[in-house]
Amino acid sequence: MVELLLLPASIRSELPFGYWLHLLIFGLGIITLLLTSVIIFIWLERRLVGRFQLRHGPNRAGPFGLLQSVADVIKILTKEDIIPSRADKLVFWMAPVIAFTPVVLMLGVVPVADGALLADLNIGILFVVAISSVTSLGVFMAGWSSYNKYSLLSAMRTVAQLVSYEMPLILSMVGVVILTGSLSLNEMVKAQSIPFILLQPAGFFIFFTASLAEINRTPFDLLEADSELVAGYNIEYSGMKFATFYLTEYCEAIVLSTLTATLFLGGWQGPWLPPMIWLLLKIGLVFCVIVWIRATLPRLRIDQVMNFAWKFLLPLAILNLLLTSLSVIFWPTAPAWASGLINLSMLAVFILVYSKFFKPGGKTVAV
Amino acid sequence: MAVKTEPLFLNLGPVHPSTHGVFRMRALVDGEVITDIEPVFGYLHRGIEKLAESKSYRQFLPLTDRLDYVSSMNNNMAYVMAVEKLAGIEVPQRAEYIRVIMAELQRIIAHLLAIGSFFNDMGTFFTPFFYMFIQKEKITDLFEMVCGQRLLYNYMRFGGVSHDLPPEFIPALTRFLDEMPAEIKKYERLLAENEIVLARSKNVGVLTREMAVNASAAGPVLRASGVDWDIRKVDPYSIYDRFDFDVPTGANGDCYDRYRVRVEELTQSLNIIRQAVNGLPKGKVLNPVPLRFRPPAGEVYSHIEGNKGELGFHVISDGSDKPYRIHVRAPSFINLTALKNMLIGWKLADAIIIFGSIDICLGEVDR
Amino acid sequence: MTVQLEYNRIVEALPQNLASSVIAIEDHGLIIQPERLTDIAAFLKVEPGMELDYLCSITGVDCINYFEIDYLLYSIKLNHRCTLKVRLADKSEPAVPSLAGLWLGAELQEREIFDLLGINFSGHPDMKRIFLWEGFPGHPLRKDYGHGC
Amino acid sequence: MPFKRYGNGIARGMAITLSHVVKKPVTTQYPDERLSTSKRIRGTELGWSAHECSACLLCQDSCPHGCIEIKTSGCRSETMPAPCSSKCPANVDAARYINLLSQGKPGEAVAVIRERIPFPVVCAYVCAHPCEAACTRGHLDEPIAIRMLKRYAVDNDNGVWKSRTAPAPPSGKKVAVIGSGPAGLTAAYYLAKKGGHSITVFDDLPQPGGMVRVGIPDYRLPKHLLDRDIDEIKALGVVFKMNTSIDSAHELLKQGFDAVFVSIGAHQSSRMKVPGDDDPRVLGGVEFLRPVNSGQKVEIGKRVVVVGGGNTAMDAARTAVRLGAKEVSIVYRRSRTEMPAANEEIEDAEAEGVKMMLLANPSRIFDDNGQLKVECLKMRLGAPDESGRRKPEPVEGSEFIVEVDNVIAAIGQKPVIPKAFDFELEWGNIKVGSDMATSVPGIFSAGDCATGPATIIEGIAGARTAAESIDKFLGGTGDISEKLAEDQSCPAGDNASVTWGTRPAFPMIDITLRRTTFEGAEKSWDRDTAGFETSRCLKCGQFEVAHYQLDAGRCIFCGLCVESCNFHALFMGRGYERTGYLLEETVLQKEDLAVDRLVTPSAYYHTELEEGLPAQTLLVEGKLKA
Repeated sequence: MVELLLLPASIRSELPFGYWLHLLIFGLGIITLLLTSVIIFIWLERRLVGRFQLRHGPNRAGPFGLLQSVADVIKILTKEDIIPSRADKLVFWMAPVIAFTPVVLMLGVVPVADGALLADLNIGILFVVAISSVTSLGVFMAGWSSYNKYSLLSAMRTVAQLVSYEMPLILSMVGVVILTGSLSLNEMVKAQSIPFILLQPAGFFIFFTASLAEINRTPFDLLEADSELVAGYNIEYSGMKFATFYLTEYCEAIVLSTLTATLFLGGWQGPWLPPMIWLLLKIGLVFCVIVWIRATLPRLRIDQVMNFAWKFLLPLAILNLLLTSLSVIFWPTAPAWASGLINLSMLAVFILVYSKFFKPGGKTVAV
Repeated sequence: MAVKTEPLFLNLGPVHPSTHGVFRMRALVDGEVITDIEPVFGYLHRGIEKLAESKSYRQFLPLTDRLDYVSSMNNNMAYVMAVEKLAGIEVPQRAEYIRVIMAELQRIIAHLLAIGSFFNDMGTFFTPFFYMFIQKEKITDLFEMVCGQRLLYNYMRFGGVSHDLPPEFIPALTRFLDEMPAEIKKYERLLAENEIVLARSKNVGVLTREMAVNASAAGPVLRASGVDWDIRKVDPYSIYDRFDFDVPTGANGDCYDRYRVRVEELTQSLNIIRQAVNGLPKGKVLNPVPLRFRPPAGEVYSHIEGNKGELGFHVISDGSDKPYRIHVRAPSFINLTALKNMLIGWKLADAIIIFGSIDICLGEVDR
Repeated sequence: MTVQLEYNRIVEALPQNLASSVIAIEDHGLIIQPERLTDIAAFLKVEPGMELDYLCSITGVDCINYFEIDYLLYSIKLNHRCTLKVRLADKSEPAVPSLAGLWLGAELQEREIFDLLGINFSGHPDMKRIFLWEGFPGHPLRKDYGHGC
Repeated sequence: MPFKRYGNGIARGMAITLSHVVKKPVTTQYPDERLSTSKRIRGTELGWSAHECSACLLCQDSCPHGCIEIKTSGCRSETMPAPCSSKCPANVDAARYINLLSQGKPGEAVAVIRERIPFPVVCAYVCAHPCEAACTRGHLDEPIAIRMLKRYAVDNDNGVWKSRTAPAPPSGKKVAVIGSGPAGLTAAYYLAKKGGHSITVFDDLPQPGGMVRVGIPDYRLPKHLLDRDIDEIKALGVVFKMNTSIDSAHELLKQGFDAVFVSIGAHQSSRMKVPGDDDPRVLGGVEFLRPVNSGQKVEIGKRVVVVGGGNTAMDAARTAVRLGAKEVSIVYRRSRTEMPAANEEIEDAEAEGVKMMLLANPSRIFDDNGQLKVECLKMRLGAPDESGRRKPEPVEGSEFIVEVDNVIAAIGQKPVIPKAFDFELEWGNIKVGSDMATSVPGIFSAGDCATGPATIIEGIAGARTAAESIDKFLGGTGDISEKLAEDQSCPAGDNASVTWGTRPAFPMIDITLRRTTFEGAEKSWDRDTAGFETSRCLKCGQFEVAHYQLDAGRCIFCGLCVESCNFHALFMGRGYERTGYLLEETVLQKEDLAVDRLVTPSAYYHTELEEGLPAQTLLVEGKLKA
């Protein structure tokens, strides 16, 4: 199976029913991989957060508590499925599906090895950007249809936040596109003899921060802010539907980690080990950083989140784009260290300038 | 074009992760902004003041534990001091020192919990809370050593304390005192200067000096507003006049100052405990008083600096073996007076941390 | 130490029209006429030398023949305290002027006394029950309520 | 106060969390591990011992939630002395006579007292009542007024005990008793009655009674009441040789007495040992009281200072008031709570106008142009010493001068033992063994001369022991016990709950009369008051506990019941989180508690509990340390 996955697409397509076989193998592979890795990553997150907090984390079910997530899945599947009587039932039903599907689709354009991917779209990155926005629709539907004030507030926050952070996210991707000269993810990975994080540190920073907001992770986890909105948009969900949302969240985290690894960390590239292992390691690393941030930082307030997106990340992303374009046009032969340094110093200067205007706290609104 | 809007009634509590018990706020929100708020009390009302009238002075002792259940020692102390003042009971010197040690340890516990849950309200995923809880557990172990209980200690008695310190206590306490300053430094470095914390809590929920005094605020809330008013200093009770310590005060009266005042008070409490341990005399710890003694008719108001503010017991005796009336000046309750003024105009997320920074205990609010 | 203000001094400092409303001086407080409570408190709050600007605690007591309300006042600046007491002989419809206009801190405490003792504070912005629900029969801290437990 | 600045913001915080990944995780301990780590004084188990429970109901009363239910059934099968009788030096069974009094039988009650002492009347009026200090009710609110109940009994005595006893046949042995105080007469009484020996009592005072006669003023014990008790002894044929001074006990042995009992008391006041205490206007306490009580006319000045805080000081002060002194003050170096005198004595003295000058001590007495002056130093209570009692320390430069006409030093007495007695002494007292034998065979001693100044009841108790020893020495059985009264009864439902109420006041005669005459100051209770007082008795050790139940569903393990138990019948186990709240599981018999679940006894505030626990529980110490 694994060998089949790693075969170049050209060989596979020569097999009988090659096209359908390819789709079947990769479709099954992605879903299996995603679902199992969600289980493992949930376990990983809980263990890791535990260690950050000087705890053990789950350690009773199975070796090292590995079966804890399995037990949770069984528990959650056997829970009663409750629908609030005044909920908009159709939307309530559809929301989890709409939220979950695009996340799986995004993985279709990510290569696990050279050419080993479901569909090597030449507009791969555009596909990712386009499809990822659909998730927020599902979240909004869930929050709106639940007929709950907390989830409504959460839904409103979702829309505001996700729309705002799409901008810097896409603009930071454009920097990579300019460097690669292609929209295909496979080409991007292949272009990274030096990982783009070194060439585009500012771009990485913007992408990573914005993706934290996209996947609702600390410090931008406003829509499920448990201390304010109790559980956010999924407050009225239970049973399998809740599980789907839970799954969506973790899949999003994994997908965004994968994209980060692909765009900035060199994807499957790496010496000695097989490419797929490299990719998995990099995904794991990014995920650990996300967990680390979650274990440390408090969350921002909604207006601060918006300010951060529009007044900090967006200008920075535009500046980054400008600088990258200029350097590609006027100094295409620049050595890697020079362009990396220029990018980094731009980031530093921008943060320094911005911090001059940083005012803690907030203002009351006259009522 | 004017958008037709409508204010939203949001019911925070009584079952909500951030209301620290069963407090309830009926908030009127305009989007995220709170335009009006009405605190609703009474979900934990047990009529303790009425119960006192049907119990002997001694039988009421365990009930004082249940006022502010994270500061049983302080409640015990305030009550026994009031009754001792009423009946003219003398307390052995050793018992006075033990009481001070216990009261200050209890203050550390309560402040650690206050700070930890303040950060939780702000959105950190339990990390500071767990760091503080580990230290809190160590103090709880110390308490368990002296009185056998871990939450509701019922340790103090009229005329002293119920048990003498076991021989293991002082070495264990010294060990704790040695490691605690480094721990406090750790908490501070973890989040005290964190930009997000500053952004969330500085200049948020400002309680001006005039308003704090006018609203009868007490304890850290009052001191954060810049009023140098600590009962331990201005009206030294027990043996507090023998110790050298500072009264930390804030300047702005915002959430950040309230949090920092508590942290500084941890250090001061450690200071007091260290001095008390060094000066701990030998001798008996209890001047026995009859179980159903009859204080002379009269009334007395006795107060201590509880961890949430001035904790006073107004005990009125008619010369019988049961108190005629006991009124508790509950700092948690009275500190909530200014809540409405502090919240209006702030966003929902601010409301949570402003409420958290006041640090109430519902057992004491509703009594 | 927080010094107990001498009640004679207070009475001397009060202007003539207020001093006449002092009923008695007891060990535990200055007993004044309920009608003049607000005036006296407002006077003591700002009078130099008194400046009792902090309302610490309000206790309501059912003394069988009358209700008594004790107001404990501090001066943060001068570090002294005094207790004002009013006695309400009318047990059927007890009422006393509210201090909530002077001190915000009186608001919740007066509501508590209203709830548990049934004393009405006239002029209070939001006089309703606080711990018990609307429609709760009786006022528990009254001595004639129930028979204990 | 500005807050400390740390800087570094987010980066520092991230570094700290990262550094914790490699640290050893902290975890809560599970119950089994916990058992061996931390001692638990109060756990979730209540232990109860039927063997030690006296059914006094204190635990039931102290429970804030009323979770404890005790049911009794009839009289206790194994005897358990109530603290009032076990703390009485002579072991007078106070619990039993209070029980009989409550049934309206004062005659029987006197008989119970008579079983142990021959001075029921004296003790009823002036006993120092150590029983009341031990009374379990005193632990609850105020002790039962045992002495006052005794007084009610003797005032209403019908002499029923006389018909239940008969003197022993003559043994032919002769015993000399030197000193006719309570100790001497007690020995004489028992030796004559139970041993059948012929007794001769010698005393250099004109009338028998010793210190009781010459030391205790009439207003406390009218002399005719003392004679009531002494008449019973005289009726046994004891020969009294008054006004006879004995120089040597050895002489008496040579004169043909088979044994000698020495109880010459402590009749000399200690001196103050300050400059000027040899002034003739400075009197000793007992030297002042003796002539007054012997009926002589004594002059006393207008202003009198009494030094000391004991009962003698109170007697001297109150006597001085009655003799016409206008201003009587007591100077005592500690505070009032430390005064050794009985509290009611102090209160009576104050009521009669005696002033208390506490925390003061005379430093010098001098004559200023014929005016006697006392210079006193103010004292303060210093740091507590090892015993926890705060030591008085003089305050420098706090001297003040009191003008007086007389000073009475009532700071203690000591015995005067003639040289020719030739006994081994100890602290100035006659050295006696536990059987009250002196260093000379055949000579026994008890009372104040053997113990130092003490109470009547202690003298009587010592004399009882001596009487047993003398009887054995003379070849008798040494058994002086008697059974004169019926047993107590334990009606069902009698011990359902504690009777509420304070101790009734002691009736006194009019205060002006008290200040001028030596008439008995205190009056007897009437029947109803005495009846009420008997109902306050908790009847500890009287009932058999049939049923002890804890409502564990409501118990909050505050530990108040355990602390209130005077008999160590209750204790907390240190079990952790027991799953079931079945009654049978939570109230355990002491023996049922596994050894390792018991607390170390030292952790209790009752330090004496260590002795009270069965031997097996002491193993705990070793196990916990391991």
